[in-house]
Amino acid sequence: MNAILIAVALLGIIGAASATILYLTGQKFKVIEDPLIEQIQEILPGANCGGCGFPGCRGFASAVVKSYTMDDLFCPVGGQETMDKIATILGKTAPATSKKIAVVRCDGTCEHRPQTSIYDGAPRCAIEAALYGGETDCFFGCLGLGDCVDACLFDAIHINPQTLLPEVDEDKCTACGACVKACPKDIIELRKQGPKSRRIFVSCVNKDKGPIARKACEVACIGCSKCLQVCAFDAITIENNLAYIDDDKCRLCRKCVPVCPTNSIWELNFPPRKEKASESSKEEIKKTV
Amino acid sequence: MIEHEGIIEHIDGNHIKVRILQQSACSACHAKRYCTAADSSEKTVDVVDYSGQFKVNDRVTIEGKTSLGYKAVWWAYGIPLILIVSMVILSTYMWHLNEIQGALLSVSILAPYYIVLYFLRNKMTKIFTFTIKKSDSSNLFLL
Amino acid sequence: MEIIGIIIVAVFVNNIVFSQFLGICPFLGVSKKIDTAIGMSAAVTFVITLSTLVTYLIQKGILENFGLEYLQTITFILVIAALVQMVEIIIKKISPPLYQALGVYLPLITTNCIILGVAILVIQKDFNLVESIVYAISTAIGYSMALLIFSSIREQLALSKVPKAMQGVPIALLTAGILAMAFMGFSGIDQVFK
Amino acid sequence: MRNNINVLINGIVKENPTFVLLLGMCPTLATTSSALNGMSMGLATLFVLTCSNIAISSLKNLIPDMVRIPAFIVVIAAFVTIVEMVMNAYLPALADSLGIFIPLIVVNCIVLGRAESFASKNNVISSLFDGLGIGIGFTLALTVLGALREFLGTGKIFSITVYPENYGSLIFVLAPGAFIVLGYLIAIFNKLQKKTN
Amino acid sequence: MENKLVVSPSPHVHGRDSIPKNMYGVLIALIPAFLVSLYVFRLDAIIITLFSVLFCVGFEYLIAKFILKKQPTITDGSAILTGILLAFNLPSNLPLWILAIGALAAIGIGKMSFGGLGNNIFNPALVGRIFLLISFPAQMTTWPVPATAATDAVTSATVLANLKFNPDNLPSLTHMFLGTEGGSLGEMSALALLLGLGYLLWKKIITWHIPTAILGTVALFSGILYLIHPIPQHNPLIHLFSGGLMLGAIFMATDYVTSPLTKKGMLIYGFFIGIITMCIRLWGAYPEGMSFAIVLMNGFTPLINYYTTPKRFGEVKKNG
Amino acid sequence: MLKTFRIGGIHPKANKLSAGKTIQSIEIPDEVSIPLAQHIGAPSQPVVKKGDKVKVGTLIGKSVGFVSANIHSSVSGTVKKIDKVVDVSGYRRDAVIISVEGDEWEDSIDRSETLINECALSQKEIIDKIAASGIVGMGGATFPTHVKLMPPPGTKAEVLIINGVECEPYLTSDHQLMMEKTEEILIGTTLLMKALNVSKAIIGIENNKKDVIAKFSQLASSYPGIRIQPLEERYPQGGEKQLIDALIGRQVPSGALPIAVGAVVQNVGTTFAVYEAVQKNKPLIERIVTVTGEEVHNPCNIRSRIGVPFQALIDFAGGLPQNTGKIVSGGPMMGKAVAYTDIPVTKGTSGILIISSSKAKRKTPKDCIRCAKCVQVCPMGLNPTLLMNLSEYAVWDRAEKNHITDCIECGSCSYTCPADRPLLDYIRLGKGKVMALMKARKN
Amino acid sequence: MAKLKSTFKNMFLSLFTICFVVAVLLAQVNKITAKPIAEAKAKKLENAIREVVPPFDNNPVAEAYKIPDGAGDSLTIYPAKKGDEWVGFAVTSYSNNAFGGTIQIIVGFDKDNRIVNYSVLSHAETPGLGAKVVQWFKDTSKPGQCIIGRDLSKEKLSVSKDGGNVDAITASTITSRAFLEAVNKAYAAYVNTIAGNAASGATELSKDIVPEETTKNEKDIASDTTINKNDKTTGGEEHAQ
Ligand SMILES: Cc1cc2nc3c(=O)[nH]c(=O)nc-3n(C[C@H](O)[C@H](O)[C@H](O)COP(=O)(O)O)c2cc1C
Ligand SMILES: Cc1cc2nc3c(=O)[nH]c(=O)nc-3n(C[C@H](O)[C@H](O)[C@H](O)COP(=O)(O)O)c2cc1C
Ligand SMILES: Cc1cc2nc3c(=O)[nH]c(=O)nc-3n(C[C@H](O)[C@H](O)[C@H](O)COP(=O)(O)O)c2cc1C
Ligand SMILES: Cc1cc2nc3c(=O)[nH]c(=O)nc-3n(C[C@H](O)[C@H](O)[C@H](O)CO)c2cc1C
Ligand code: SF4
Ligand code: SF4
Ligand code: SF4
Ligand code: SF4
Ligand code: FES
Repeated sequence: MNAILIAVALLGIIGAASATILYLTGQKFKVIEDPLIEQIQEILPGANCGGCGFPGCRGFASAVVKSYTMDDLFCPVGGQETMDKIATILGKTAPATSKKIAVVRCDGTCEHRPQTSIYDGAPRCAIEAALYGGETDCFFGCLGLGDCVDACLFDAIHINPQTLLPEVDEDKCTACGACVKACPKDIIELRKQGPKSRRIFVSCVNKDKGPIARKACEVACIGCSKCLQVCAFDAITIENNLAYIDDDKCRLCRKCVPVCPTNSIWELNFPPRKEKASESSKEEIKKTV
Repeated sequence: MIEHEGIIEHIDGNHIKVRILQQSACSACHAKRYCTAADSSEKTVDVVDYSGQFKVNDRVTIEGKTSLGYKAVWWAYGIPLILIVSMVILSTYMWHLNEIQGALLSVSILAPYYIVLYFLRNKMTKIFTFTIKKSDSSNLFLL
Repeated sequence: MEIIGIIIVAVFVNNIVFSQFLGICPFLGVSKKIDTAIGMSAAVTFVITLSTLVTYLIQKGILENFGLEYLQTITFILVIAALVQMVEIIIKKISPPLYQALGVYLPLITTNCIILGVAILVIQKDFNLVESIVYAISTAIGYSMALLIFSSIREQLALSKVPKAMQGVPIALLTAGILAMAFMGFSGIDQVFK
Repeated sequence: MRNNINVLINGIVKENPTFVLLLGMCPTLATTSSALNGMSMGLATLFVLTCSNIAISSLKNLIPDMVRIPAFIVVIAAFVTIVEMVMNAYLPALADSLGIFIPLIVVNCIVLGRAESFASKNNVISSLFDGLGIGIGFTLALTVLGALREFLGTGKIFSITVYPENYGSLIFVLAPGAFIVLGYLIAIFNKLQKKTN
Repeated sequence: MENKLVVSPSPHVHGRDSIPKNMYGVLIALIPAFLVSLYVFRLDAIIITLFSVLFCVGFEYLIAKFILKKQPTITDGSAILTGILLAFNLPSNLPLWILAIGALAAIGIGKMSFGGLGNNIFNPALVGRIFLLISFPAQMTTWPVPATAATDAVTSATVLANLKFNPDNLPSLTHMFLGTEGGSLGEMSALALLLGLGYLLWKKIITWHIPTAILGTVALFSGILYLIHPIPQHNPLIHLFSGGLMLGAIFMATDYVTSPLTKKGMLIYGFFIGIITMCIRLWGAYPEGMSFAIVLMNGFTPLINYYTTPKRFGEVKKNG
Repeated sequence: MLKTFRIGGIHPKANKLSAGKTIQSIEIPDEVSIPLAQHIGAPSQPVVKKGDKVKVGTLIGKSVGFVSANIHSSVSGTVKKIDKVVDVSGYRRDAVIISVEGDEWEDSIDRSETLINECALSQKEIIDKIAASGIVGMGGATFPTHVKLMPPPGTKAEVLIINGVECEPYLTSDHQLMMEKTEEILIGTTLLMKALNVSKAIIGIENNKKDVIAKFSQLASSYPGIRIQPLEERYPQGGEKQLIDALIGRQVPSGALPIAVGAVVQNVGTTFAVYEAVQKNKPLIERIVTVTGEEVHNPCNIRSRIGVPFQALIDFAGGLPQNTGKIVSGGPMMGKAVAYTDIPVTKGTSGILIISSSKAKRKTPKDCIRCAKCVQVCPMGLNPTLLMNLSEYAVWDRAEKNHITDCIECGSCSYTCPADRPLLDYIRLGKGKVMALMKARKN
Repeated sequence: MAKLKSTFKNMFLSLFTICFVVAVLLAQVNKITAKPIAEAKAKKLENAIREVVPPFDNNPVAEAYKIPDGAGDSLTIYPAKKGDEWVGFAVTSYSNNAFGGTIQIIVGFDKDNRIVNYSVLSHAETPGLGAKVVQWFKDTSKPGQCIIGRDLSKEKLSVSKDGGNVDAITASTITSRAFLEAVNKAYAAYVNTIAGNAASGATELSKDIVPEETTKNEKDIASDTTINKNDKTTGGEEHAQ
């Protein structure tokens, strides 16, 4: 019995002592942390991609909790859905941000854009771009070496082996913008995904004058202003021989698409239009993904 | 140079409290919810800044020389280790104490050490200073 | 000579990682940056030494006196857990800047496995006080060495083309295996010191 | 019940502590020089894990939050000590060969981690299944690893000779073999998991 | 102009140095050592070397093709070299099934698991050798008697084993230098290996740093001991001419992939290989420590690379 | 006694096919395009407009900002338009396009061949004249020369170094210029010495130009303070840091300018241009271009007006060979490959190298075997293989720590690599990123 | 039941209760297992003795005594008797020169100085190599390597590689050498004490040892006998293999 008593005493003392210490530590070290942060971090996708501009999801979580409004704070990966959930937890309202998606604004496939030289350096767009305009006479278009592909954490963008152009997987793209930053030619843009994923945009970034652009690439935007004239909503601007469609103003009426002489305006995910044959070929390209 | 991202939590005159989002070794671990070691904690760091260009909730980067890290490790772990070891050796070979006494003495040497450290705390504050600067809003690391 | 023998054995012949298998989790998980590995090594060395000392004291002073050896595991783990935290509290209380500096440079880790392991081994091996301390420190040095080599190897592997399936832990284990093979070359060296 | 079975399976396959979570690496490497040793270590852990899960989930309301970690440690350490004493008494040879890795179950992240993240939040029955699942996953992994090492090293599995011992590569029952075999096993597991996904 | 112009960043010319050129250069440098082993071990030398090369090349091909699913690059000669160097580190009477295991360890564990040529951390041939040494110590430490010797015993001890366990029974230094004593295939003759070293230096395949550092350290270390206590175990010349020291210092420690990049690093690396080798030789359980020392220092190589930088242009010296 | 630099270096095959070929002039084509960005720094502002008549030497582009240079018309005729033209950068950039009419020079220019030795101008006047004449470094970097002649406060030039090394294989334009215009270069040197207020000048010439060394040595005695120093044949001896090391044994610290060790380096072409500008009032409107290549019929050295398309020079040298695979503006080590033949000659065009298709393509890169050969040859004492890996895997902080910005892009590493790795490609990429990061950090 | 709040009282009580229960529980388990543990330990030694000497009916463990081994340490001798008659001695001996450090053995000699049997008490040799020592030297079918029945007064044991009379374990000369060293040591030490009385300082083995002579000093040496604790679990190294 004696041994048991000593054992109890000893364990009691050590237990109590360590409990006190652990308790004190707990008190002192208690991170003055909102349990909300933890809660929000759970909701976040956990990709730690930095797309929100914070180092990691946790950084974003604490920023959301600390900020008074939720303006300027957006998790592109989780999207509006996540932001709404967060807003409910915090009892705030998330500003409505429509879901965006990466869009490759170049249609310079091998047929459209004849190769005029052979690039033989390290296979990086950034390296090729620093050397010269590229393997074709279009000095603005995609180089096809996939810096954007390497940058994507979500496996959402791939080079199509037939066209040698990158294509975005709509389901996977989180609009984190990594590819936009990676592209040395500023070809990729984050655009509104649009209802039912319908989008209209100019798939070209060539700022050369019409004839030069046209000579380099069949489907180059030549800055002819035809689309600008048919657009009823003032959504199209032309600058440096290049048309641009503002996705805030565009109402997806599709009027500009057929007027483009070079077919450089793309419409995505619309029901097919019968009369235009070339349109369906584009859809086909899209489907080969 | 070591850099850490953080957010300004509190400003009191020139004293700025920055909460650093420490990516602790374990917080990145896929198994952290199985393991209590993953006390992914946030720490606050005090910084003195006279520029007055910062406000609460600013995203900032804390900078300190790498050598500061080594110095901190030295003060917190290096010196006490040496003290303990020398006490063990002294008490055994010089003073011929028995083991229990030797061990007790060696552990208790830490008390005076920490007291000395306490008196040096102003010096410590001077040594371990960090500077902050505004974080580049764009993610330069993705450049 | 005995002491040198203990050192050589703990660092090279029976290296804590490559032949004793203690502290593997942090070894595999944490050691990715060389600078961090150095800081962590120092922290681990201090903690191992201190806790070995204290558990030694408890074992000899209390447990063996009262015939309570069977409480070894439970007391050791409690004491170690408390001790590690206490050191942190003290440093934080005494000099917040120092504490902050540590926090900025060191990742938070808990290497309970190796700390408790060494504390128990010291008792099992029937070491005296000096031998225990020497053993604890040498073990920690062996561990630090392993961490250091490993972090540098990982930095290099991160820049080379390891097959996908092998990346991460598998290649780390393989590397540890080959290093363990190399460390077997030291077997027998301790006999010189007997 | 369905749910409980899921919890069980989960621990064995999807969250296998050895191949997926990579926890408890030390005993995994150290005690698998033979299939029997590996299995024994696994079973010892399984026992502690299940008992502590049960104990903790039934005591969870009696333990205030602030002291939950020390309380858990005490409970776990108690079961570990029991295993230790029983083994020493009735299976001394096995206790010898597992050595300090029996007391070290206390610090195995899996045990405390499960106590903290599962048992302290769920009822006794689920906790039991959780402990069993994770424990069986651990035991299986250790047994497979042990069997493989024993087979490659000595030509035996559970001491049953498969091919003459002289043809075995001794290295597999020694320290380097542990690392190498586990490394390849994890690589294979990764690959298989990728495929099934 | 029909043909399209090629555009690439500078430089537009290349020195025409290539991996095979270096690898086959080493092969040529190994010829003298092979001839000696052929003279000493006759047919066995051919069998072991040939099969070792076959196994290594074969495993590399199979692993690359079927497991890693990438273009096998066996023509670069590195697998052949690994095969030959592995063979040179084995006793000439090793059963072929053990040889196959060794080749699998060398190529599979040592090289391909890391991603193939250039990505490995450890010297593949030595990984293979140590793997075998630990797995099959009996077969790995029984040495056939050289066909040139005039005894009818079937096994013989190496010079180093004698040095360790039987120091009164040593051959003459000349014999060691020319290489007619028992041992692994390729380590027989210091002379032949030195010829190889000359060739490698002449062709600028390797630089002098690593071999010199290793041999110098060993000579210095044992020389100092010899001055203090002149017994055969401390004789620098015996250490230099026996065992795998020369083979290792000239052909294995110098493996590009696994040795440091900078000259300073190479000297440090060589120095420690020398020290560790001598420690194992003098005090360890093994008679020879070269393989262990090299593999261990291979492990330290990334660390050495991290901390030694090449001498930089315009580096401002402190206090200067 | 030959000198050389201390770290790294390689020996590429010299292939000086056009050595000893007298400088020839070619007919001026009907139209020239004179790019407005021919130098490092801000492009010049055009000061002419469509329809303007210009003469040879008329200012057509004015320097903007401190680091920038004037541009003069190299022909007489009418400005056709100011438009974008593909230049050696590989992109379309602004150029003045002039239809050639006759060959009428500005009156102020002295077109005689007479040597003018004396110069009464003050230090400042010389520099102003150099600036006005639009002289930029003709050794390849095209850094505005007058900027180099004004050492920043706190520094003092001690020695002028004239770079007559021409270590690039194939190129012989400097060689031939030195052979034919020896005295002019010596006078130019004296002028530069005066501009810098130094009493010492060293002309460094590689030993493969023994004729030049002999000629210079003979003439130099009458020019006090000028010394001729023969150098070992070794690439990249012409890099200014290497040249300074070779000649005066001082190493320019990392990130610093040559002036930090008291040296200013000028190319012989630049020196000749200085002579012509100061003594003859002639702005920089033409330069010597080597057209060469194994398959070229008539490798030669051509005096070409700025703005003449490459095609004209190539035609003069016998036309583009059938199996042309690559056209390089400059030498094989540092030159830039171009995709078109109608690119205009600029102030920095030292040569046109035509490489046959069999040699145009690189071999496929293999994984690095860590042979350290690139480390051994790097003249800057860097670790190219590490820097490449760090750039490839975007580890910018370590790249910076390992001094990626010190790389002079000499290409020795890529040249040497037995694994055919594109070291410099990636290092250049990393250098750019790190510099951008450092700049962003400063602001 | 609701969760207890984190008040100090609650915490203290809760923790104390847990500690109390655990302590009582462990003490009980200890009480139950203490005896089997001690028995297991004692049995190990007794079995070993029984294995290596001819059948006896005394309690050798109780009659054990220590003698110096000449290297500053001491060896324990367990006399085995049948009735009053001395039938053999079991000697625990060790060598520090084994491959994995120390090897501890127990060897039994009969009246005629012959080795009856041996048992390895602890070792840290390589499994599959040095670890074969447990059986290797017992194989009576291979006289070259078997040491059972050898008369140590006639021959000292050494491995054939060193010119001796015992074939070493394949590729484990070191272990073999160490093992034989331990056997020789055991014999020498035991004979030494006997001879130490007869001819002072003489180390030579005398052939005709009379067992009665030993009984004299048996007492005083046995008086300070404690069974050495070398059967303690070696922990680390051992399982590390
Ligand atoms: C801002 C700036 C200021 C410079 N100032 C000087 C100078 O004062 N003196 C000088 O010799 N070079 C000066 N340089 C030129 C460089 O040292 C160097 O000559 C030029 O970058 C070309 O180098 P390279 O010909 O070796 O390629 C300056 C360059 C820059 C970018
Ligand atoms: C790798 C390398 C090689 C060079 N080689 C030469 C050369 O052969 N001749 C030369 O005049 N300049 C060469 N340069 C340019 C010089 O560094 C330096 O810019 C020039 O001599 C300065 O004179 P400048 O401003 O008059 O051109 C080279 C530069 C580099 C980076
Ligand atoms: C992994 C490994 C374990 C070894 N273990 C032992 C051992 O337990 N006992 C031993 O005597 N030698 C051991 N050796 C040493 C070698 O077998 C050594 O070559 C041998 O002892 C001496 O050779 P010999 O016995 O053929 O004379 C071991 C070697 C290796 C590689
Ligand atoms: C100088 C030199 C030495 C080499 N030494 C070895 C060697 O010791 N072992 C080996 O497997 N390969 C050796 N190789 C070949 C090759 O580098 C080796 O297979 C790579 O380590 C495989 O990635 C050597 C190559 C060279 C050029
Ligand atoms: S495609 Fe671009 S925007 Fe979309 S997820 Fe990938 S990197 Fe981000
Ligand atoms: S879109 Fe940009 S980054 Fe992507 S392949 Fe094209 S050029 Fe490269
Ligand atoms: S290009 Fe740069 S890294 Fe390569 S050798 Fe030249 S200076 Fe060194
Ligand atoms: S020269 Fe090529 S192969 Fe050699 S180290 Fe440099 S990059 Fe690697
Ligand atoms: S079990 Fe994880 S560190 Fe030992």
